[in-house]
Amino acid sequence: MISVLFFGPVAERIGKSALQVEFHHTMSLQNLRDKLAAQYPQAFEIVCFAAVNGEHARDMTIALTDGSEVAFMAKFSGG
Amino acid sequence: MISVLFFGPVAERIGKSALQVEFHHTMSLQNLRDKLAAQYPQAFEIVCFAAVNGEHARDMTIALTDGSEVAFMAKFSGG
Amino acid sequence: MKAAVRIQQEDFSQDEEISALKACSKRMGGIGTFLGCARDFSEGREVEQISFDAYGSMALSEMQKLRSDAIGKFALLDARIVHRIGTVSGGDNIVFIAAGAEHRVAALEACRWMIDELKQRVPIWKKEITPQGDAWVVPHP
Amino acid sequence: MKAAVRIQQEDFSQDEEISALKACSKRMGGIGTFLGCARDFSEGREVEQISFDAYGSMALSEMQKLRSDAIGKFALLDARIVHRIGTVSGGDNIVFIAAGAEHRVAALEACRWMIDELKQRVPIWKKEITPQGDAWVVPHP
Repeated sequence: MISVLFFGPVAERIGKSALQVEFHHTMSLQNLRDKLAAQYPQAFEIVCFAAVNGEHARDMTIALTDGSEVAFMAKFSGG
Repeated sequence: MISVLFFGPVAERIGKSALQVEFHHTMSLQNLRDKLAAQYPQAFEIVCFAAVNGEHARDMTIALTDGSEVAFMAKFSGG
Repeated sequence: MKAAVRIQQEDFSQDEEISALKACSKRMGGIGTFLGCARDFSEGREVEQISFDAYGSMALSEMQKLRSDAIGKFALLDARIVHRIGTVSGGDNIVFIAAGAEHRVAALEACRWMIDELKQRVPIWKKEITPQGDAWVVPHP
Repeated sequence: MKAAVRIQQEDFSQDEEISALKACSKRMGGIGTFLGCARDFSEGREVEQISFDAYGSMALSEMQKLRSDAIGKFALLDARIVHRIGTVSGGDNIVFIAAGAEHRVAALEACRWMIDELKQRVPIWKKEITPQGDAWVVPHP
């Protein structure tokens, strides 16, 4: 399974702060994003960044591994 | 009389922190500086700024008035 | 002594943070700080409170990296970053950044760089609570 | 409340200064500060203490002008400047500058500008007291 986390404005649009997605072999970050964006288009309108296991992920083609923690995040507004 | 003030490194070289100089009609700041520089050449080597009555004086040609307070100062090193 | 990088609900004391920063070295000639506070008015609307959501573990590790990066980039003697979460009111402290260096230029430039980078890198979001309703803040580009 | 611009022998509290600064407005979103400290080492020599001489009345009025100039130039909500005189030891506070604005850029730029200008404009001189003797500091151009 992949744990998907949402925060702030994205969590609000999705209506929850976490989801479990079944892991598929050869699943990339982009595949996961596409799947969720189709399900929650309104939330993904404001997604700007992704993180895998707590690290910024700039390359959307990276392969995910089973048990990964992935976050799709809106533009930060801390500070 | 003109009160002349010295501070920090200038006062140390002159050996005192204040002097009284007799006021002369048409005495400019430059006249006063020249007179004191002749008397205390070593101290005036490091004089960079002058102030009249507590205000920076950039124009050395200004006329002094009796009772003025004049300071001849080294480069500042506060802060 | 408290950690140099923290995310916490409670307020902080600048005197305490600065004395912790100074503890590392007596060669520190300049300390630049930035304190971000909650404004009671934003883009024409009255703001009663600000609440925060954060990806806590990632935010903390990004702040730790940011501190190390700043120490390396500006040859700082030390640096500290504290960010509050939870809910704060107008005038309350939100974020504190301190950079200590031998000379002032490095300290002030590092401080400016750290707050700019923090806003880019650290996964924290603020929501303004106003009499007209709540709204997540959309940062200007 | 203490005056916004002061020259004093005693140390100051940043928490006190910041809360005085914030008292003027809840629209203050950013506060930049600079704290200058006595280094125990300078240009290869150990420094035991630093003592100050000042043209007190002029220094105070120049610092007051500097504060007003900064408030005007950077549209600050408030600013404070405190400079210590007398004799301080390594690690001790010397000067504190704080600039509060609606947004961070103005606050940080004003803070930088004020400390740079203070060094140019304000008649204060420091002498380093070292084991090899005392020496007035000659500022670099």
